[in-house]
Amino acid sequence: MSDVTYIDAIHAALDDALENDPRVFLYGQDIGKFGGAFKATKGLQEKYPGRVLDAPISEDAMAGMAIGAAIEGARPVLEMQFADFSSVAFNQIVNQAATHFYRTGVPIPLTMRLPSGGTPGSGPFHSQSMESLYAHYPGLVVVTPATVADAYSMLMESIEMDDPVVYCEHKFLYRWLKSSSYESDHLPIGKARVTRSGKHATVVTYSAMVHEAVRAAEMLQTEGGWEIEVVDLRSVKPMDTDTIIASVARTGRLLAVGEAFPWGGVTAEVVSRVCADGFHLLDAPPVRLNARDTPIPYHPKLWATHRPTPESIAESLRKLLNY
Amino acid sequence: MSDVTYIDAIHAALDDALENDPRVFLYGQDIGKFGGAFKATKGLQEKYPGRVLDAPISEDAMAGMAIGAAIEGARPVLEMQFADFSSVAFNQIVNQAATHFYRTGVPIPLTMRLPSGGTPGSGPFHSQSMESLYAHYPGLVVVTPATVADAYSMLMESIEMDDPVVYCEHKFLYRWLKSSSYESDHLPIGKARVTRSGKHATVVTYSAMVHEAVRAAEMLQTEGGWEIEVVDLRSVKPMDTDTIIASVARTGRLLAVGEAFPWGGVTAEVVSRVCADGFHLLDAPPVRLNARDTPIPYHPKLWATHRPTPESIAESLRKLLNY
Amino acid sequence: MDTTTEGLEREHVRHVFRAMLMSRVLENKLGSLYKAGRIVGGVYLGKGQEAVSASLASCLQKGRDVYAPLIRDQAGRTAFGEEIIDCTRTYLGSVDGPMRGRDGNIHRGRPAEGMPAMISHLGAAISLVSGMLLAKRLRGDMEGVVGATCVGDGCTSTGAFHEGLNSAAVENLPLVLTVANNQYAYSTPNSSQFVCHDLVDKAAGYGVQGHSVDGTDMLACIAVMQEAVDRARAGEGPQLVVASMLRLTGHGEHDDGSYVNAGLKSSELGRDSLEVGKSQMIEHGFSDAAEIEEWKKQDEEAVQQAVAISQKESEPDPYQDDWLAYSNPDLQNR
Amino acid sequence: MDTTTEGLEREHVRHVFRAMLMSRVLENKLGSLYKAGRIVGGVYLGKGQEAVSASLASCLQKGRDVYAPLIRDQAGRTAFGEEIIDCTRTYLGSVDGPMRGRDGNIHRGRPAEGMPAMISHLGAAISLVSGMLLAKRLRGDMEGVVGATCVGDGCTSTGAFHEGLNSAAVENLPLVLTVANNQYAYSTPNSSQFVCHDLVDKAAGYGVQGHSVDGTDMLACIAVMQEAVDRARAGEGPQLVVASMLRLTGHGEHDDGSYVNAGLKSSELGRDSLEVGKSQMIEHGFSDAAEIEEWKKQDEEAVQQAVAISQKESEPDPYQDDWLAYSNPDLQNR
Ligand SMILES: Cc1ncc(C[n+]2csc(CCOP(=O)(O)OP(=O)(O)O)c2C)c(N)n1
Ligand SMILES: Cc1ncc(C[n+]2csc(CCOP(=O)(O)OP(=O)(O)O)c2C)c(N)n1
Ligand SMILES: [Mg+2]
Ligand SMILES: [Mg+2]
Repeated sequence: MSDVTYIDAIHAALDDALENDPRVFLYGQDIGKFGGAFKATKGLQEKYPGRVLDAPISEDAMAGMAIGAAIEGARPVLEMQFADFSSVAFNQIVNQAATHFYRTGVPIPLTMRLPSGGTPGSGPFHSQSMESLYAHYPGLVVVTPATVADAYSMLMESIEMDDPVVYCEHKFLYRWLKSSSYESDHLPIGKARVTRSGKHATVVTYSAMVHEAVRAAEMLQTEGGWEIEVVDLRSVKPMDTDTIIASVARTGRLLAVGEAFPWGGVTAEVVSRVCADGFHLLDAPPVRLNARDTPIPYHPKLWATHRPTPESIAESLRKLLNY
Repeated sequence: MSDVTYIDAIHAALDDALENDPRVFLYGQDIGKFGGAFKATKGLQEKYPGRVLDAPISEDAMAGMAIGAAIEGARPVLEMQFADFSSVAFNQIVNQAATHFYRTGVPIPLTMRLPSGGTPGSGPFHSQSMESLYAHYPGLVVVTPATVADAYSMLMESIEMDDPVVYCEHKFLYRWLKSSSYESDHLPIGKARVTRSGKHATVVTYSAMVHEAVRAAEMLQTEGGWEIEVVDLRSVKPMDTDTIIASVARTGRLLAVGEAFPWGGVTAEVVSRVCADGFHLLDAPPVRLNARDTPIPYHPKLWATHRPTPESIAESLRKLLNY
Repeated sequence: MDTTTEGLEREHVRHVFRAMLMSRVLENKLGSLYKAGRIVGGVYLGKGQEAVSASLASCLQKGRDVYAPLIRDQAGRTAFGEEIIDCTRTYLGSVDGPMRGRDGNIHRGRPAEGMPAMISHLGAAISLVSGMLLAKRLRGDMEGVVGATCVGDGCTSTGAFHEGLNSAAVENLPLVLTVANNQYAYSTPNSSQFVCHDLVDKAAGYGVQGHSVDGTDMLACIAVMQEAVDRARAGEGPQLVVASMLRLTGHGEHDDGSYVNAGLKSSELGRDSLEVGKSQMIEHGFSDAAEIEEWKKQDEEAVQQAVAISQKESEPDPYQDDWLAYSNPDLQNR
Repeated sequence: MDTTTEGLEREHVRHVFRAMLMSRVLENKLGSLYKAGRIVGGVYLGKGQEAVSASLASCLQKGRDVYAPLIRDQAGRTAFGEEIIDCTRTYLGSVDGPMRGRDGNIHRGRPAEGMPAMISHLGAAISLVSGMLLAKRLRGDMEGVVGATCVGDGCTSTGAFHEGLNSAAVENLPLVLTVANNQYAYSTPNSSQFVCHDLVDKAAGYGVQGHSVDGTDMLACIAVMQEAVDRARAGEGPQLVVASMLRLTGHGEHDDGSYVNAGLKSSELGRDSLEVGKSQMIEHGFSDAAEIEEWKKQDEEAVQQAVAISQKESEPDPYQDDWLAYSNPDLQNR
């Protein structure tokens, strides 16, 4: 296979899931003939007639429809045009989908795709990272693939799961991230991956920030021979505490990095877990690096310093290493 | 003044705010002649004609209306019938209210009252604690009064603030919590309070859990002479890191307690801040105690063990003290 | 009234009335148990709305159709085939109820049997039912299927109502959406909820068929519901039925409903559909007073028995409960 | 066409047409800057919808009324009195624009001057404008005030549309809600968005007055908008105006709109409202070809100048920006 991108992987997974399982169908705005705002579903309506449905601009009803279909045993894959618009579907997701199995014993095999994260010029309403909101609610699985192979395998696995999955796909990676194939190491959802091994400090992160963290690690390698381990969470709920703690056991130092807003969220959860179970392993205070405490700015100049960058991650690591 | 309850304090604050400032008005379902589901607005429509408006069952529009009114300089106080229903208004709150000042320079002096938290028999959709969701979004202030005096003074202060405030009032405290007056120590929003001083461990908590934590502290006092300090956050965004760290400096041990779901949220934020800034003060791993990782059950027998209790807090403290 | 009986099947009418009667008997019992402090959670009753509720559900077939009851649909639940014990177990906090103590009372459901378990957020079931229908269509299992739910006047103000009905219309789904216009949403009168002339005027805006009916008139309700369900079954798409009546009780049993307008109470809207139904049963020879009295006795006994069984059963035990929010236990607490 | 000019004031018509023309000139420039890679963010144009947009805003008075433009409302912005430089500064990423680089392009606004800054979530402005009107009423400042916004056909499917319009109707607010029915929402044709016969059929369901107009006919638009705004001002409550036309461009400049039905393009709906307006100006003696040509030149110069100024200005500097999400800086980063 020649170069495949992250969005290709998503497209291929949708194609294969439709092919493999007649219960799978896709629902979302402009996903039919048009192939979706990001072309994740291009050609699929023609290939699978009647199974790729265009939705009205009704995120609440879209989610409700998908949940109802899931109750009946279908495997809906719901596309939000942007993660940010899932705020309109929020009630259905956290109150209807998340609680259903607990209340009734009937699972909701729903996958909701959220095109997430910032890109230059997208602004406050087309850039959000909403994983922490959904992960807060019991009953939801929240995954955040960072690689082409994970984009494929985790989407396949999400669709196969009986529980509702919020699949956060990063828009910045769509066409930027390339690989030679979708072939993965077959890690299941719930397992983190050590993307880069090291011994001086651990960066725990996920989604697009994995790549920024690796760059920061490379900078520090060049700069001072520091060996930074990078752990890719892959899924934020469930969160693979064991792999994180094992890494901190090797390095003694933790930096949790995320692109979301700084109050609460994934990085706070990571730090809290490490402190509860791996406190004795820490040689320095565990720290966090998130986006700034403002909405996501539209101008690329502002945006580029709103989120963590290789430079700001490296700077945080320097402080951590010098503690 | 004879016995006043937490809900009396809310009522009095609304009354006084309407009296003091002609820009204040109330908007919500059944809040007019009926006085609201919890009677927080009883008699106010008669007293302030035209300024206490019944809303249709349209939480999204209710929030949008209140935001629009705030843009025009009014000071709306929006009542959600239950916090849980704010999920329908979620988009307007986090995307319209929270971002407005940053984007335009025009502040949104909106107060949204969320009757929050569990009571026996209320079930998954009338018991939620949503402070962490709102606190995640930059631009919002999120307050969680635990006492009668705070219920009054923080509501007054919320209404006076130019920035949007999510005022989480705990339903369990409404009639259960009594005091001789609303008179407070005049701590401003943004300052935590040491509710009970101690030297062996710090419990950082907020809202109804302050009272459960104090009970747990009393149990441990009786049981082993342990002196447990209880810090009431009062507001979760802004969070008063200084007061928390000062307490941990005295005790060396931290337990963060919350009634919300266990993934992320206030307690993770507390632990992360203490670790970042007060790591060297800690004599034991900082720990959290939250509700269980399921929706909030309706049956009182299940509910009573879903949230933290004095017993479970005491048990967490025992482990912490014995570390 | 002769025209209204035309086309109505005797067994159908008797089925509706029996469900209405059973509902009233059961709800009266729930009301007294509530006053006696024996109920876990809140009590919301359908008094006055039995005709609408039962007639809608009576046109559905359990095992094939979908019925999503809301808070005032005890009569519809019974007509659809829910067992009385499912109700008493839930209200009395038995762990053997369909929600095992995890959710309460009006929220009970059996989604695997075509009866979803409502969440509190008004309007949320409309798209959910539509989705269930969509799935049936996708798997080729749609022949003659109908999905129905009943909401209140207040619910028509929700975005969920709007998005749900519109989406169902776009997909031409066999959804029967009934609005029980009982003139109030909690304490809020219709005048603060909407200003359209008649709620059925909304139908045209969605491109769906609208039906109006006097919700206190049992036979009229049966006729209209049957028509709406038949049309949906025949592929004519969503049907909006607006039935008018008064809520003959507080919003919940904690509420005395003292804000309800006295003029409305004494108007035609304030008629008790059960009383009207009883007269119609007798007048049109569907039953007679003695048989109805006998039914009532049977119902009282059945309710008494269900209550007795439920009260003897265990409460949920937090130390026995599996506390699983995921069907895959490996996902729990992680 | 004589009847349509009745009651139209010469200056009003000229004002509308000039705004339409300026909008087209400006948007053409934005389009070429986009192609040249000079624009920061996305470009969404109002080509074809100028008549609806400008005629609505032309009936409003800045400083008193509220006007909430949406993504295809350059003409309305200009008619309402927004300066061209506000536009070019935002698109070209100048820190001196009204949003200081924090939000982009079509999201710009000046809420303190009665022009809210839209968020992306469709329908969200309807209740916002209503709230602004409510506040004016509460402080006794409502006399003759109107609030207006324009949404698309796709937006009518949102819960926010429904809740917003219904709430405004219940409060009898002077809201003019215009639907620019351009037949598509992004790639989605109306047939997948709604199945009502005509969007104006929704009016009755909200109890508001409905108006229909050919959105390609400038004079008809002016007449209808003036009537709707007058009625709202007179206290008759919300007005729903449905204007039909075709989007004469892609959804955004990144989109070629190749999915748009060819038959529609060649139908009356596909007429260019600016061309129609030009003929009407000349035919009815509101202007002549020479004057229009002169206006166009002036506009081109003004746009060129605004672009030149904006391009010389600084980009936002993250190290100078105060990064404040709160008006009270003490609340920041805490
Ligand atoms: C989204 C939402 N907002 C508020 C509530 C609180 N609430 C429960 S029932 C009710 C009134 C419902 O009125 P209506 O729809 O007319 O039904 P009725 O009670 O009259 O049968 C309200 C406001 C809710 N359940 N959901
Ligand atoms: C709630 C919400 N969902 C999805 C979108 C993405 N989106 C932006 S514009 C658009 C199409 C809008 O169509 P329409 O309302 O007809 O306006 P038009 O673009 O035709 O002027 C969509 C789906 C959005 N902005 N908001
Ligand atoms: Mg009602
Ligand atoms: Mg459109």
